[in-house]
This record gives sequence, C-alpha cells and structure tokens, in this order.
Amino acid sequence: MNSEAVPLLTGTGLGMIRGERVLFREIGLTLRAGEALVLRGANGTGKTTLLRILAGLTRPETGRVTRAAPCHWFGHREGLKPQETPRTHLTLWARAWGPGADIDAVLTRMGLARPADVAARYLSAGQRRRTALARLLLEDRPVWLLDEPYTALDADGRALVDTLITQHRAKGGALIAAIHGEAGFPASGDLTL
Amino acid sequence: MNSEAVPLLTGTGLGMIRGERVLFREIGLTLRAGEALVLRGANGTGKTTLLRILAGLTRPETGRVTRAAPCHWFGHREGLKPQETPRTHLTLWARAWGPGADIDAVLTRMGLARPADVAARYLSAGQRRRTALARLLLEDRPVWLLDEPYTALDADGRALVDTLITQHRAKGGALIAAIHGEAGFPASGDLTL
Amino acid sequence: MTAAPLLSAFRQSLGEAWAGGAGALLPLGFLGGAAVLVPLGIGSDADTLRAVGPGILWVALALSSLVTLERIFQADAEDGTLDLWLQAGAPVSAIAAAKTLAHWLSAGLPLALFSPLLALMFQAEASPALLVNVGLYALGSLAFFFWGGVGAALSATVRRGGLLISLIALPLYVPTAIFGALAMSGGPGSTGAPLLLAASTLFACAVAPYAMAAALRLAAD
Amino acid sequence: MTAAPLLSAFRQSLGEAWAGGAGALLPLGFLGGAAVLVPLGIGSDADTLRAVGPGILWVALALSSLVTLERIFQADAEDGTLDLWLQAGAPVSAIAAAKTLAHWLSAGLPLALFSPLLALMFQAEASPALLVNVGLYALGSLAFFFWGGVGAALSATVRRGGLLISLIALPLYVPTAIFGALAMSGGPGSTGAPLLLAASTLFACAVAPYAMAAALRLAAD
Amino acid sequence: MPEFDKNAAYIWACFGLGALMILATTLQVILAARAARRRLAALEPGPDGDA
Amino acid sequence: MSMWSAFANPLKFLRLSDWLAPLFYAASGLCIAWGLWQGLWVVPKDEYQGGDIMRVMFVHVPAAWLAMASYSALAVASFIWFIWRHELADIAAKVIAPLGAVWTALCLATGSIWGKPTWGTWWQWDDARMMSVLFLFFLFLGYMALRAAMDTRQKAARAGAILAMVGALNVPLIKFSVDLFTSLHQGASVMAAGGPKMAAVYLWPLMISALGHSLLFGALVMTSMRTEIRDRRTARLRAAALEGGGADA
Ligand code: HEM
Ligand SMILES: Nc1ncnc2c1ncn2[C@@H]1O[C@H](COP(=O)(O)OP(=O)(O)OP(=O)(O)O)[C@@H](O)[C@H]1O
Ligand SMILES: Nc1ncnc2c1ncn2[C@@H]1O[C@H](COP(=O)(O)OP(=O)(O)OP(=O)(O)O)[C@@H](O)[C@H]1O
Ligand SMILES: [Mg+2]
Ligand SMILES: [Mg+2]
Repeated sequence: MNSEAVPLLTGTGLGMIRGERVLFREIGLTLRAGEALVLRGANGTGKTTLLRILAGLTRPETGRVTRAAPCHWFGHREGLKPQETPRTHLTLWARAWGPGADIDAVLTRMGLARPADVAARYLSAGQRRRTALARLLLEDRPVWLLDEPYTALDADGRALVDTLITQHRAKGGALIAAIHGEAGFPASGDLTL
Repeated sequence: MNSEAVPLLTGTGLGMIRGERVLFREIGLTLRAGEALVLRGANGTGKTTLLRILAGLTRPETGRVTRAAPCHWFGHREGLKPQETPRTHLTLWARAWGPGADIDAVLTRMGLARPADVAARYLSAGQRRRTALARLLLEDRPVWLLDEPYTALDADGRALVDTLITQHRAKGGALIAAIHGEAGFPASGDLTL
Repeated sequence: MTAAPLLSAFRQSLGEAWAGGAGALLPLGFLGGAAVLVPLGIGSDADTLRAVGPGILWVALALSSLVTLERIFQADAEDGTLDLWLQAGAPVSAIAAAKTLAHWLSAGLPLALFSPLLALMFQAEASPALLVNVGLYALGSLAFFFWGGVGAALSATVRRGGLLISLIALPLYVPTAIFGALAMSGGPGSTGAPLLLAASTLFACAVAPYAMAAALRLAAD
Repeated sequence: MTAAPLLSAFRQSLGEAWAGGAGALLPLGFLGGAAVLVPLGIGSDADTLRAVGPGILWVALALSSLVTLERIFQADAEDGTLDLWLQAGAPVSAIAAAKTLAHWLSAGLPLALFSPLLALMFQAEASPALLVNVGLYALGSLAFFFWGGVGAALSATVRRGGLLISLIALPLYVPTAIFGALAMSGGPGSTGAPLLLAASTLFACAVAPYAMAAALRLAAD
Repeated sequence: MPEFDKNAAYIWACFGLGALMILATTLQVILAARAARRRLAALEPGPDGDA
Repeated sequence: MSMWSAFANPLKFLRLSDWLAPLFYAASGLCIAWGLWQGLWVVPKDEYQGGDIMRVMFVHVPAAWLAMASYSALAVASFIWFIWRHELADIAAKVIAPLGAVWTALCLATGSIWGKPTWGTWWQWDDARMMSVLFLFFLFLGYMALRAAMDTRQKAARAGAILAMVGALNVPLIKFSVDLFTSLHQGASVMAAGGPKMAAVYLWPLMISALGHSLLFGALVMTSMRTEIRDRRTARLRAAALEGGGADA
C-alpha cells in the first residue's frame, strides 16, 4: 500500500469534554488505505467516544473529521432487535445497503449456520457479536471502526476477526480498532489515549 | 484447602434443551471450598446457560443442583439502571444484603473513584463491568458464578479480577467462571462444554 | 428473613419512577392531557360532561397505570436487575409487591390526589364528596397497579409488551372499575360499594404478588 | 439516493410491530378495552353514549398511538440500531418517516378500520357516515402517529419516555382532535372540517420527519 | 323451509352464523390436522405418520 | 429421565383419540342435526316470549354453556400442568383456548342478535350477562396473545398457566361485580334450583343440542391435540436433523 495515498479518514484537533471533564484534546490522526490503527487506553479514557466522533455519530467539542470514504461502525451494542434472527438481520441490511451479498455464505463464514434462525433474544453473547460482525461483509466500505471486536468471541472467532482484518487491508481497506490486551493484533500503528 | 470438605455446590445429571436442541446432557460437577473451576467451550455451547442453572435462575431440563451456600451471580448484563451511579448502585445493594460494606473503599478498590457519581447511561463499557464486579465485594458469599469476568476490562482491571479471585479462594470461597482464552487464569480445574 | 431487600427494591423503584426528570409530574400530564382531549371530542355541554366525568377519570387512571407499568419488569429483565432480585434472599412475591407499591406511590397516588381538580374541570360542583372520591380513586388505582403488575410481569420478555399488558389486565380491572363507578354514582346499591371496592383491592393485593412472582421467575428463565 | 434503506427501515419496523405475536390484534384489544371501560364508568344511557362515542374514539386513537410509539425510537437508541440507521446512507428524516408509517400501518390503520364496529357499540345508528368516518379516523391517526413520533424521538434517551412523550405530543394532537371531532359532529362549520383535518395531517407529515431527524441525531450523540 | 314470523331474518342470521362458525372451525381444525400429519410423515415415514 | 417420559406419554393419547374422536364427530353430528330439525321445524313457537325468535335458544344456550365450560376446562388443564407438568395438559390448554373463544363469540353474537328484536338493542353496556361473557372473551384472547408472544413452548406453557389460573380466580369476582348491574337477561330456567322450569318440548331438543355441541367441542379438542402433538414431534425431528449436520458454533 502506498502511504502517500489520499487519506480515507482524517481527524484534526479533536477534543471532547464529557460532564465538565476533558476526555482528550488535540487529537489528530490520518488513516490511509491498508492501515490498521489500534486505539489503546485504560477504561473510560474515551476510546469509544473518539470512535463515535470519527464515525460521525457524536459531535466533537473541538476539531473536525474529514471522511473521504464510507465507513462501517461496530460498537459495544450490536444493533440487533430481539425478534430478529441472524438471517433476517443480515438480509435486511444487505437490502438496505444494496444487494449482492450472499447471506448464506456470510452466515457460514461467520460460524452462524446453526443459529441462523434463532431469535437474537436467545442467541449467546458470542453469537450476537458474530452477527454484528457479519454486517462488515455485506457491503464493501473502505473504513472500519471497530470497538472491541474480540469481545465475547471464542478462539475461532478471534482468529476469524484477524483473517477478516487482514483481507480487508489487502483489498485496500483501513480500520481503527479499540482493543484491550490482544498483543497479537495485526496493527500498523497505534494511538494511546 | 481440604478437598474432603462439604461441597458448596453440586450439580448432577444436568441436561438442557433449548429450542428443540440438546445443549448439553448429563453434566455433573462438585465445587468445594477454595476451588476455581473454569468453564470452556465455543460460542453458543451453553456456558451461560449452565451458569444460570447453577445460580438457580434457569430451570434445568433434567438433573438437579444442590446449593449449600449462597452465591453471587455476575452475568453478561450488568444489572445497572441507566440513572444509577456506581455509588448509588452499590449503596442500594449493600443495604439490601445487609450493611457493613464501606462503599468508598470498594469504589476506590475497583478503580471507580473518578466516575463514582456518573450515571450508568454515560459510563464506559469497562466502568460498567467494574461496577457490577464491585457487588462481589459487598457481601461475603462463598460461591461466585462469573460469566466472562474479563470482558471490556483493561490490563489493570484484569489483574484486579485475578487478585479478587485469589483472595476469595484464600478465604475459603470457591468460584466457577466461563472464560474465553485467558490462559493465565488461576484455575483449579476445568470443564469443557 | 429481613425487610432490607424489600426496602431496597422499593427505593430502587422510586428512583426509577422519578428518574425521567419531571418524575411524578408526567403521569399527571398524561391524565391532564386526556382530560383536555375528552371534552374536545365530546363537546362542552356541562350536563354531559358532569355525567361523564367520574367515569372518564377511572378510565384515565386505568390507562395511565398501564402506561406506567409497561416497563417496570421489562426493564428489569433487560438490564439484568431481575437476576439480582431473584437472588436477593427475600421472597420474590414480596419484592414484586414492594416495586409495585413504589410505582403506585409515584404514579398512581398523585393522580388520585389531583382528581378533585380534574373533576372541577369536568364541571363537577365543588363539594366534600370530591375529597371522599380521592380515597376511592386511591384504593381503586392500587388494585389497577397490582393487576397491571401481573400483566407487566407476564409480558416482561415480550416486545411490545405494553399492548399485551392491556389485553391481559383490562378484564382484571373490571371489578374495580365497576365498584368504583358504583361508589361514586350515589345511585342505588352505592352504599356498600366502597366496601366492595376495598375488598376487591385487598384481593388484588393478596393474589397478584404470587402471580407476579411466578411470572418473574419465568421471565428470568 | 436510493429507496433501499427506506424500504428496509419500513420492513424492520413492520417486523418489530408484528413481532409481539398477535401483532395488529393487540392495539385493537387496547382500543376495545378502552371502549368497554368507558361505558362501564359512565353508564349505558344511549343518548349520552351516542354523544360521547366519537370523542372517546378519538381519544382512544390518540392514546393508543402513544402507547404504540413509546418504544419505537427508544428501543433503537438502546440496542444500537439507531447508530446503524444514522449511517445507512439515506436522509434520516426519510427513515424516520418510513418507520412511523410502518407503525401507523400496523397499529393505527386497523383501529380506524374497526371504528364503525366500535361506533355501533356506542349506539350509533348504522349509516354510510360511519364509513366516511373511517377515512377521517385514518387521516387523523396518521397525524397522531407523526406528532407522537416527534415526542418519541425527543424522549428516546430518557427513562420513562412514554409519559414525557404524552406531555410533548398531546398539545400537538389538539388541532387534529378538534378538526376531527368537528368533521364528525355534523354541526355548523363541519363542512370545511375534513379539509382542515387533511391539511393539518399534511402539515404533520411534512414537518414532523425533520423534527424527528434532528431529535434522533441528538439521541445518538 | 319453515315459515317464521316477522323476526325470520334474525333467526336465520343466528342459525346461519352458528352453522358457519362451527363448520369453519371444524374445517380449519381438520385441515390443520392433515397438514401436521403430512409434515410429520415427510420426516418420519411410519404408519399414517403417527409418532 | 423426566425429559423422556414426557415425550412418551402422548402416545397413549394418540392411540385413544384415534377411535374416540371419530365417534364423537359422528355422535355430535347426529345430535346437532336432530336439535336443528326440532328447533327449526318441530318445536311450536312460543306465543308468550316473542314468537318464533325463541328458536335462537337452540344455538345461543349451548354456546353459552360451552363458553363457560371451556374456560373451566382451560383453568383445570392449566392447573394440572402447573402442578404435575404433564405435557398433555399443556397441549389441551393450548388448543382449548381458541375453540373456547369461538363458542364464546358465538354466544355473544347470537345473544346480541336475539337482543335486537326482543329488547330493542344490540348491546347493553351495563347488562351483567353480556359484560361478563364479553370479559370471558377477552380473557381467551389475552391467553392466546400471551402464548403467541412467548417464543418457546415451555415459556408459553408457564405464562399461559399463570394467566389462566389468575383468570379463574377472577372470573367469579367479575361475575359478582357485574351482577350488581341491572340485567335484561332472564334468569336460569334449565339449571334452576328445584329442577328445570322449561316445557319438555323445548327442554329435550335444547339438551340434545347442548350435548351435540359438547361432543363436537370434545372431538375438535382431540383433533387439535393430535395436531399439536404431531407438530411438536415434527419440531423435534427437524432439530435432531440439524443436530446431525453443521458442527459450527
Ligand atoms: C349478547 C347478549 C347475550 C349474552 C352474552 C348471553 C349470555 C348467556 C349466558 C352466559 C347464558 C347461560 C346462563 C346460565 O346458564 O347460567 C345464557 C342463557 C340464556 N340466554 Fe342469553 N345472552 C344474551 C342475550 C340473550 C337474549 C337477548 C335472550 C332472549 C331474550 C337470551 C335468552 C337466554 C336463555 C333463554 C337462556 C337459557 C337460560 C337458562 O335456561 O338457564 N339471551 N345467555
Ligand atoms: N455526563 C458525563 N459526566 C461525567 N462523565 C462522563 C459523562 N459522560 C461520559 N463521561 C465519561 O466519559 C468517558 C467515556 O468514555 P468511553 O466510553 O469513550 O471510554 P472507553 O475508552 O471506550 O472505555 P472502555 O475501555 O471502558 O470501553 C467515561 O469515563 C465516562 O465516565
Ligand atoms: N429458543 C431457542 N431456539 C434455538 N436455540 C436456542 C434457543 N434458546 C437458546 N438457544 C441456543 O442455546 C445456546 C445458548 O448458549 P449460551 O448463551 O449458554 O452460550 P455460551 O456458551 O454462553 O456462549 P458464548 O460464549 O457465546 O457466551 C445458543 O447456542 C443459542 O443459539
Ligand atoms: Mg468503550
Ligand atoms: Mg455466554
């Protein structure tokens, strides 16, 4: 990947205040094709908040974000309705974002073939996370913003996330992930809050 | 610890069906003072379900559980109301279970001194988990049932959990924890589903 | 064993009820809104309004208890609090009763207390009977809350439980609504009606907690 | 850009509305229940009932739209779906409108369709006017749902949003309720009323989505 | 057909409604039973699909 | 072990109902047909009570009795299930509810059609009988809606049983409270204390019709129970088939 490429995502001078407390200030970052940035920091330092700002969900107190490409958001909450099954959920979002995704293939890939028709209310924690992760495969979006992507996953699941990330980067995608521990994460750089 | 001690928790012949599918069957386990049992298994194999059965929250399809001592339940959901702060939450449960706990000390111990008065709706994921973990310190209950206690915690937080567990066992307590990865867990035995 | 868990459950529910910000003002707003909309719909003929007034108030009380209760147990089931209460070392039925009582105190009783004002809006004559009616509304709404609690607990793990609750709870509300309306009518048979109202409320308080407890265990399962 | 996200939002909301199991039967149960409790409270004098009937139906429609809407956006904010819709690549206002429409279709329209039955229960005479009224109720309830949606979006991140919604939405309901009641009264001024009703509904459909969109962005912040 | 007095319409309405509801219910129950039998037989061919 | 004995038990029922249900259908057909023939052609019109309209009785009264009987059956089945967890009791409760609702609706519909010429109104809001039957209908609907809203069978069974039992405690209270209302409805003349007060020409066709309705109700309950047993078996087999394939999460 060419590091002189146009940045996919740029944040400059980002600062955030939450409840009279300065969470972070003057944060700048640039994400280019193929990069994988890891966000580190103790609990409550503002990783989730920064990711939401980058995704455009939260308005920063200072600074600005420039998005040159669409991005996928994967947060603590999975965005599943209790009555949805992994299959109906993925079908719905595939339709919303433009069709073309092969739902069955995605389900199998994510290890969701068996609980594909179980309502989300009954899914195990890991199955819920896998369903949410599967959304990343429905539409190609160059930037992925992942908040603790390994949470609740078993060893297989964590290896799967690594593979997804590697493939995404190989295709010219980029990502920022907030991660605790997980020394083995295939990162190209990191930022500590 | 004396392994001939009276078992704190016994399960015999436990079997569970969920949605026409047999999750597990004929599981037997015995937990004695000082023991720490690790529950392993891929996503969706029934670890959470088994723990809920042991806690008496879910009725098993077959088999029976004998509880010789009160137990603490720590699940995927933290049991926090959005408007509660860590301080009000812990005060409430300390009162419910009998007083005597020093809330300020517990908050400091769990690294919650700073967000002690922030409503749960605004807490970070790790801060929520820490608040829920803090309940374990409010009342001495010999058996702890922990479902993925490391989730969302930073390095400090994980070390803290290890310390809590070690101290609990040293005092004659016992625990069962469902865990993914985390090779370093100080266990005395394990059970794979 | 001890009353401490019950007090905690009571306290937590009070906090929850008030936490929305305006707290107990909200059900009042709801009732007030209904009271405003009804005359808009039926016109302002004083006689009709006076005839209709007490009945509408009963209905508004019943419906706003439904609206209030919808989330009581559903929220507990969703955020994991229910699991904690089931292990709190006190009978589940007592805990359910404590929670229901707290919600009645913060959303039912205020409505009853404001009922004379609303009656006046419906062209009722100012008279001491309006104050007696406060007691009747309070008694009746307590029964509404307990039966509504059964509906809420039964539908705690169901999406759109609110509407299911209404279907379940409305038939259970009937005796209370009838005795209440009868007691206020001043017509024949109205002398014994307050007693009957009290008895049916007592029955609700005695039976409903057990049904709630069974339903809550189910919701956690 | 494309209508695909809107269709998906619409579909998801329909699914959500029907997911309770009995689906569209439930609001009907609610309205039926209210219709039953009201005469219980006010007695069975045919003239009073006939006078009160249409008004009560408007109120029941308004209240059941509130009950239905309470959780629409709050649930989206809680489970993270809102974050996804904000990034779905379609105007947020259009998505909010699609969701509201879906809920109206599954909970508002059926109520309107059943209104003749309920009118008959209130001793109305069988006449073609009852069928005209179906249209009026449908129009009016559409406005109720859109204004209720604004209230629901505004209180999406607030506990006990339901009651806050009623406080916010009830004033917005007033014009609709007035024009609706006027159109059905057959009294003086009732000839232009259907047009006014339609205009106020149109106004709601035009303005409410933008208000919802702004409120939803705020809820995600 | 029997001849009734001025209320004939009401009588026929009641009997008609009764017949309709009862027959429709019976039909529905029997069709559901058939469908269930067929679904089971497809999975577990046995004597008339009895489990 | 209890898991497997519960699976085995319905077999006996399938064998029993296999010959009992057709018998019930045939007998009910005969009874209802005879009742209809008597009611429409044979029985003379009642000159004192509105003339021919009283023929409606042969539909209305059996429906009314069955409405009440079916709620009792629902409550008893729920109670048995709650205490002994006998799967058949749950199956029975599940299928009784919609059938009971049908007969309750029939009672309401015929009663209100009968009311129009006799009392001059389709519906009277403070009539004790009408209101208590209406609430019975609501209870059935609530029961069905609650079951439908639970997505696992076990939960549907538990929730349904709780509601049915609470309802059973409440039905007398509802009836008692609405009885304080005035009622247009006539008092009991068949099940009256001191024996039936009705003339034999009416009594016999009425009793036979009622027997026919009850037999049909029983037969329909049996058939629906067979359907439900087969459906549950089908679901288990499907799940077992899934169990065989796909070893993924
Ligand atoms: C919607 C309206 C009505 C409802 C819900 C209704 C309900 C009932 C019920 C529940 C019973 C059984 C009572 C018992 O055995 O204790 C019954 C019986 C009966 N009903 Fe009705 N009814 C309605 C209208 C009418 C009308 C309009 C008439 C005739 C004027 C009528 C005549 C009878 C008769 C003759 C019996 C048999 C009573 C006996 O001999 O025990 N009903 N009805
Ligand atoms: N209204 C508020 N008042 C005070 N503090 C607030 C308020 N809202 C948010 N905060 C604080 O802002 C921080 C939000 O952090 P954020 O969720 O971004 O953390 P994080 O780095 O993702 O943590 P974790 O690793 O635990 O997920 C928390 O420390 C929280 O206590
Ligand atoms: N109604 C149902 N129908 C079908 N399957 C169900 C139903 N309810 C639960 N399940 C299945 O039961 C299992 C529950 O597993 P549980 O939550 O105990 O898993 P777990 O071992 O804790 O997994 P994780 O590691 O992901 O937390 C899941 O596989 C889920 O799909
Ligand atoms: Mg975070
Ligand atoms: Mg789990």
